[in-house]
Amino acid sequence: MSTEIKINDRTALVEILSREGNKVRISIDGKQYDADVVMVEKGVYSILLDNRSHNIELIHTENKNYKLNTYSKSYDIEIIDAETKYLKSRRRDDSQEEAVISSPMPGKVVKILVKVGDQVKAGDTVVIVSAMKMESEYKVKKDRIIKDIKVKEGDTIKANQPLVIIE
Amino acid sequence: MSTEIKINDRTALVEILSREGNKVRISIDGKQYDADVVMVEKGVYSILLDNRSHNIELIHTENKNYKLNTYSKSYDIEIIDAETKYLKSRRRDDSQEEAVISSPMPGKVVKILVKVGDQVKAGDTVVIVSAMKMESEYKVKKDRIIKDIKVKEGDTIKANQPLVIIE
Amino acid sequence: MIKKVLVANRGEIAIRVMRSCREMGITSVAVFSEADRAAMHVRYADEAYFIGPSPSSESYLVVDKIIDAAKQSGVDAIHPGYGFLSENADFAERCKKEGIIFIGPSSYAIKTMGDKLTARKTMVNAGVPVVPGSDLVTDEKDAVKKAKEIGLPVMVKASAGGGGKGMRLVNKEKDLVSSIRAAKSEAKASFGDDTIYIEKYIESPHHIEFQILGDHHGNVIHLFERECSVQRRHQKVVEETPSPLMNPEIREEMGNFAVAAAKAVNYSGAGTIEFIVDDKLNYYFLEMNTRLQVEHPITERVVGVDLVKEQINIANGFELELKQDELHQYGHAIECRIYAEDPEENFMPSPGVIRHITEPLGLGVRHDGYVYEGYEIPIHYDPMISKLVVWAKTRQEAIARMKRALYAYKITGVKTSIPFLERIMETPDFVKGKYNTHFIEKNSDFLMFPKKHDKKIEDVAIIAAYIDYLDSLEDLQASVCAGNGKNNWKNCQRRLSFNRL
Amino acid sequence: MIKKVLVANRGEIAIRVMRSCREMGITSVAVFSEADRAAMHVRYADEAYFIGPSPSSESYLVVDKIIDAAKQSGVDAIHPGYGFLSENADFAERCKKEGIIFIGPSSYAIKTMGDKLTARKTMVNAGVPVVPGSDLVTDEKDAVKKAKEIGLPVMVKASAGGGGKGMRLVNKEKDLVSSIRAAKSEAKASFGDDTIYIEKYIESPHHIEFQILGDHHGNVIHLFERECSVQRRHQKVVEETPSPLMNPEIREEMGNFAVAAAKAVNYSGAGTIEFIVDDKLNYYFLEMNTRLQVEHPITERVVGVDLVKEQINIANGFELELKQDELHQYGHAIECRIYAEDPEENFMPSPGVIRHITEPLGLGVRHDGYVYEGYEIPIHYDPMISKLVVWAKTRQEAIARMKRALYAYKITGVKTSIPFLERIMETPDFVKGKYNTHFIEKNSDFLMFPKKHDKKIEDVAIIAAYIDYLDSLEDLQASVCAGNGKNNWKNCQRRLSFNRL
Repeated sequence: MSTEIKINDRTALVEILSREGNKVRISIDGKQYDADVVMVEKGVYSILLDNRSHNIELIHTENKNYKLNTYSKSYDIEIIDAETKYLKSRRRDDSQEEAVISSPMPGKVVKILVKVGDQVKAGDTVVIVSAMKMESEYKVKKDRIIKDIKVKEGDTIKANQPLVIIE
Repeated sequence: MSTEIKINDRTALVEILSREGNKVRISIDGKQYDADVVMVEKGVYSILLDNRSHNIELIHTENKNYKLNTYSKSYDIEIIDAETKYLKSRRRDDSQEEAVISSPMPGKVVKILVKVGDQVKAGDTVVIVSAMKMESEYKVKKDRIIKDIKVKEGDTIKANQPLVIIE
Repeated sequence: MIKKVLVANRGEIAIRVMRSCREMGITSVAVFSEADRAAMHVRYADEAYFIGPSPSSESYLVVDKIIDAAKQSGVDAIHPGYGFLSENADFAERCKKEGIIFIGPSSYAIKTMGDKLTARKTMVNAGVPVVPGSDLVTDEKDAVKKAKEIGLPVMVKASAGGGGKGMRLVNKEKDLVSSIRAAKSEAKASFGDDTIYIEKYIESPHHIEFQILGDHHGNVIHLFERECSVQRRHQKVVEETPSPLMNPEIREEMGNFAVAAAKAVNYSGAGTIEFIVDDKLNYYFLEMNTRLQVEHPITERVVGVDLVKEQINIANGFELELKQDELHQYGHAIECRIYAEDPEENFMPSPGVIRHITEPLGLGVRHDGYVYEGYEIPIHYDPMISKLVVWAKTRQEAIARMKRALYAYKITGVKTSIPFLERIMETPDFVKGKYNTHFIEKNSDFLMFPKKHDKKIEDVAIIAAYIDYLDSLEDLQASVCAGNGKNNWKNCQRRLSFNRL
Repeated sequence: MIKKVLVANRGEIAIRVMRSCREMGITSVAVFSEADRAAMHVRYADEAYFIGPSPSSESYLVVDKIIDAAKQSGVDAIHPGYGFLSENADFAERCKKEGIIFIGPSSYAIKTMGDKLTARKTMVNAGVPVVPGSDLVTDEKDAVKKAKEIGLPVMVKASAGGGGKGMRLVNKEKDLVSSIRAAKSEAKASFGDDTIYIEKYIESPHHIEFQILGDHHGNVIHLFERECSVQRRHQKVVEETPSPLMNPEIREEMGNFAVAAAKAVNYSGAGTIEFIVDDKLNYYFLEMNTRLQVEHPITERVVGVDLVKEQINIANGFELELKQDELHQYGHAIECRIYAEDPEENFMPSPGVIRHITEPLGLGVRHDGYVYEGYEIPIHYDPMISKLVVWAKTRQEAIARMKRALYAYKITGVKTSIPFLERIMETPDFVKGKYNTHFIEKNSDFLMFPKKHDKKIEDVAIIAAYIDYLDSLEDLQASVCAGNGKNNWKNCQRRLSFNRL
C-alpha cells in the first residue's frame, strides 16, 4: 500500500516493499531503494544508501508533520495517510475563512496599534512583537476590519499563536 | 508522612513539608532544607540550597532504585515507600537461598570450567568473562556443588545476569 | 587577593569567565533572572543568586540588585562580561563605593571613552589619528572650505541628524556646493536646525580593532589586531586574526597608537581600540570598547593568553607579566558567531527548545557556548548561542577547519545561522581575504543562493520521516492501554516506566 | 593525489583521521562491524562498508575484508589508525600489491622495528644507545663477568622466560653469583633451558618518546618528546609535553638519535621512538611504534602541526615542509585518557549505554571522542571513550585547566576513569613533575583515598532522588490509562505521543 508524502512542494508516492530489522526496501515515486536505517539518537537517523552515509535529524512537529535537516537542506514533510486524507476531504474549501495575524517567531507583544472594530488599510501595522532584542511589525495586506484581539501588550506569545483576528 | 530513603549504608527519614513549583521545603533526619529543585535535562537536576549550586545526575535503575552522581561522589539510593516495605516484609528471610555466580560487568562468556553436578572447592574458578579486552575470573568462595549452568561459552551476557547456580 | 567573583552576566560569557575563575581557584557566583533558573551559567557556578524578572531591565541591568547579590555572597570582585553593565560608568563607580573590585577600567576611562565627542578630542590630544572632519558649521562658504581641506570624498552630515536624513556623500568638487545646500535645507526641514559638519568619507572601510591590556602601574601593551569587517546590520558575524589586510609596519604603528589611546585615559584592564581602515591602509580611531569583546578568543588563541586571567590579575593590582616585545601572533584564528536566527527568513530570531545538539570537536576547535539539549533559549536576551573558534597554521587551513567544524555542528529545534556561516566560508571574496564592511551586502546573491537541489537527498529525507512515522505508529499501538486484561495493564505500566528512563 | 581514504579503524581515532580528510577535501570511507552500525565513525564518514561480526578478529583485523571494502569503494589509500592492522607488515605489503597507498611506513620498516631483537641490533648499528645487556650466556663465570661489565644493578633474565620466572634483580656484587644460580635453576625447572642474559636495571624509569616524521625523499625530523610515565598495567593513562624531566641539551641529543633511528630503517610517515630514561637522564632506545600514537594530540598542540595531514602529504609523496630548525615547543599540553572503567572496582571495564554526557569546552581544551547520548559502548573493543587534551602557557596552568575540564566532563550510564584522573592531577608528585613509571603504584594510597564524606551533599542527593521519585510517580498515575472513559483514553494517547517527542 502506498502512502503520499509531501516534501516541501513535491508529493511523493512511497511504499515499503520489505523490512527486516534496519534493512528497508522502499519505493519512492517508482524508484526502488535498499536502505539501512537506524535511529541512532532521539530524532537522529543514520541512513546508509549505496554505502553513502547520510545523517538526518528530524522533529515531529504536530500530527504527521516533520521538520527535517540533512546536511545541505531543511525540509518540511507531511505524511498523508488514509486518516489525513479523510480529514482533509472533510475540511470545507472555504477561502473566506477568518484571517488571523500571527508571528512566526515566539516573543513578547510590544505594542498593539488597533482596537476591535477599527478599519485598517493595506500595509497598516497592527501589532509589534519583540524577541531577542529585535522587533517585528505585523501588517495587514488588504483593507480590513479588526474583529478580535487575542493578546494584550506585554504578553509572551508562542510562534504562530493567533494575535489579531481580521475580516 | 515520612519515607525512608537508603543512601549507600545510611537510611534517612525524609518528609516533604511543602512544595510550590521548584521550591521545596524538605526535612531529612529532622534537618530542614529549603531547596530550589529543577530537572534541567533528562536525569539531571540543578539544586540551589543556601545559594550553593549543586548538579546531580541520576539514573533510575530499577523499581525505586537510583544511581546518582554528585561532583564528588557516586551514590546508590533506594526509596523505601509503603509498597517496598510491604514487599520486603513478605520476602522470606531465607539465608539458605540458592547461590548465584554472576558478573558485575556485561561481556562475553569465554570459558566455563565446570559442568552440572561438579564438586568445586573454595577458590576454584567457575567461569571466565571477557569485556573490552579484559578477562575476569569468577570463583566460588566455599566448597560447593554446581547445580545449574545458565549460559554457554560465547554467550553475550548482561551485568549481574545469573551464570552458574551453586548449592 | 580576589578569592570570590560575581559574574554579572549570563550565557556563554558568564561561563567563559567562570572557567578561568575555576582554574585560578576562585569561587564563582552567578546571578539569574526568572527565565534563567535552568541556564548553564547557574549550573556551572559555585553559587547562584536570583535577581528578578526575565527582562534584563528588571534584572541584569539593575545595579542595586547586582550589588545586593554581591554583598549577600560576600564576593571580592564583580566581572561584568560584555553588554549589560560592562560599560556603565555609574556601576563601576558604585562598586568602588561599596568596596567591591570592578574587574574593568576606572569609571573615568569608561565615561571618557563612552562619549564620542570627548573620546575624539582625547584622541586628537593624544596624537591618535581620527577620521578627518570639521567642527560644526552653518556658513556655506566655511563648509566648502572645510570640505576642500579634508579632501574628497566627504560626507556632509546634519548635526541634529539621524536616519540618513540631512546626509550627503560628495565625490566630486563640482557637486560640493549643491550638496551642502541640499543637506542644510533637508536638515532645516527635518530638524529645524541647519547646522552641519563634514567628515572624510572612508571608501572600502575595514573594521580593525586592537586588543590592549593595561595595569595599575602604567604599563600598557597591545595584543595585535582583529579583523571584524564581516558585519550584518553593524553586528559582527565573523572575526579573524591576523587581518588579511595588515602588514607588519602598519600593525606596529596602529598597535602603538592603540597603546597611546589607552594611556591617554590611564586605562587599566582589557580593552579594545577600534579603527576604521581604508584599502590603502589609512587608519582612523573609531571608538574604544572598555570591556572584554565577544571576539576575544581569537586573540587568546593566536597570542596564547587567557584574557580573563589577565583581567583578574590586573584587578588584583599585579603588574603585567606580558611584555610587548615577547608577544607574537602565531598562526591564524577565525571566530564564527552562531545565532538562533533563520537566515532563510531574513534572519528572524528563532528562540525555542534545543531538541538535539552535536558540538564540533577535535584539533584546533574551541567552542564557547551555553545551550544544551532540552534547554529553551529565552526570548528576552541576545540570540547568540555560541562562538566557534578555530585555529590553524595558515589562513587557508583555518577556513577549511571552520568549514569542517560548521559541518559537524548540528542543532535541531531552533534555526541557526550555521548555513549562512558555511556560505561565508565559501565566498570567493572571503576566501581571498579581499573584503570590507560591505562584504555581506556585496555578496548577498552568493550568500543567499540556495544550495543545489539533490533529489536523492530528498528521497533519503522521505525514508527517514516515513520510517519514523511507521515506528511511532507501532509504538503507539503497542502502548495504547485500552485495559481490559490485567496483563495488558501491567505491560502498559512497564512501558510507561521504561519510557521515563 | 589521494582523493579518497578508507579508515581501517573505529572509535575516536577513525573520526580524528576523517576530520583531517574533510579539511583536505578528501572523501572518507568507514568500515564497521555488526556492533558498530550506529557508531559515530560510520555517521561521520562520507561512505561506510560493513565488514562482518563484532569481534575484531572477524572484522577489523581481517585483511581481506578491509581490502575488499577498499576496492569496492575505490579509495586511493588506507589509513590504519592505531591498533588493529596499523603495525601489520603483511597488511602494508598487501596494500602495496593491490595498488592501494598504505598511509604508514614500508612493510620493511614495520617488520624490522616490530621484532625486538632485530630492532635492537639495527639501533646498535645506527649508534643509538640501547639498554646495556649481554648476549645469551650459559656459563656462570661468563655471566658474572658480563654483569660486572654492565654495572650493577642488573636484571638476570631467563632467555626462555616470561611471567617473572627465572628473573632476578641484583643490586649488590655479593649477591651476583647466587642470583645467577637461582635464575638458572629456576629457568631450567620452568622452561627446561638455563640459558640466561643480563640487562642493566633502570631505576626510576621514565618512559619518554619522540615523535618523528619522515618523507620519501630521505628527510626525517623529530617533533620533540612526550612524557608517558603515568602508566597502569603498562597502559598509558596521562601524557604530557614537554617532559618535566627534560633539558634542552638532552632533548637535542635524544631528538637526533630518534632521527637516526628512523633513518636506519628508511622510515617514512609518522612514527615514535620510545626511550627509557633514568633520573640522571641516561636514555636508552626501547622500541619504535611505526604508526600514529594515541597521545599524538599533545605534540600537535605544542608544535602546531596536524600529524594526520602530514601523514597524508607524505603518503602523497610530497616533501616535508616542516624544517627541524623552524620547529619549537610552545607552552605545555597534557592528555588524559578517559576509559569506561570503574576505578572503585579495580578498574573493571564498564561497557553500557551512555545516558547523559556533558563535554568539557572552552579555552585551551581539545576533546577527541566518539560516544554520544544513547550510544551503547560495545563489549568487544578497547574501553577508551575519549581523550581530553589541554594546553596552557605553563605546566602549572595546564594542570589547573585539566582539572577544570575534568570537573565539567560528565558521563552517566557507564563508570569512567574521570575521578581517578582528577586525583592524579592533585597528586603532589605529579604536580611537582617528579614521577616515573612507578607513579601509580607509589601513590596508590593517595589515588584511591576516598574523597571526604560530606553529609550535606548526601542530603542534596536524597532531595534529587526523592523529587524524581515523586514526579515520576505522579507522571505514572496521570498516565495509567485504565480506560473506561473515552476522554481518559484520549488523554493517554496524547501523553504517549508527547512522550515520544
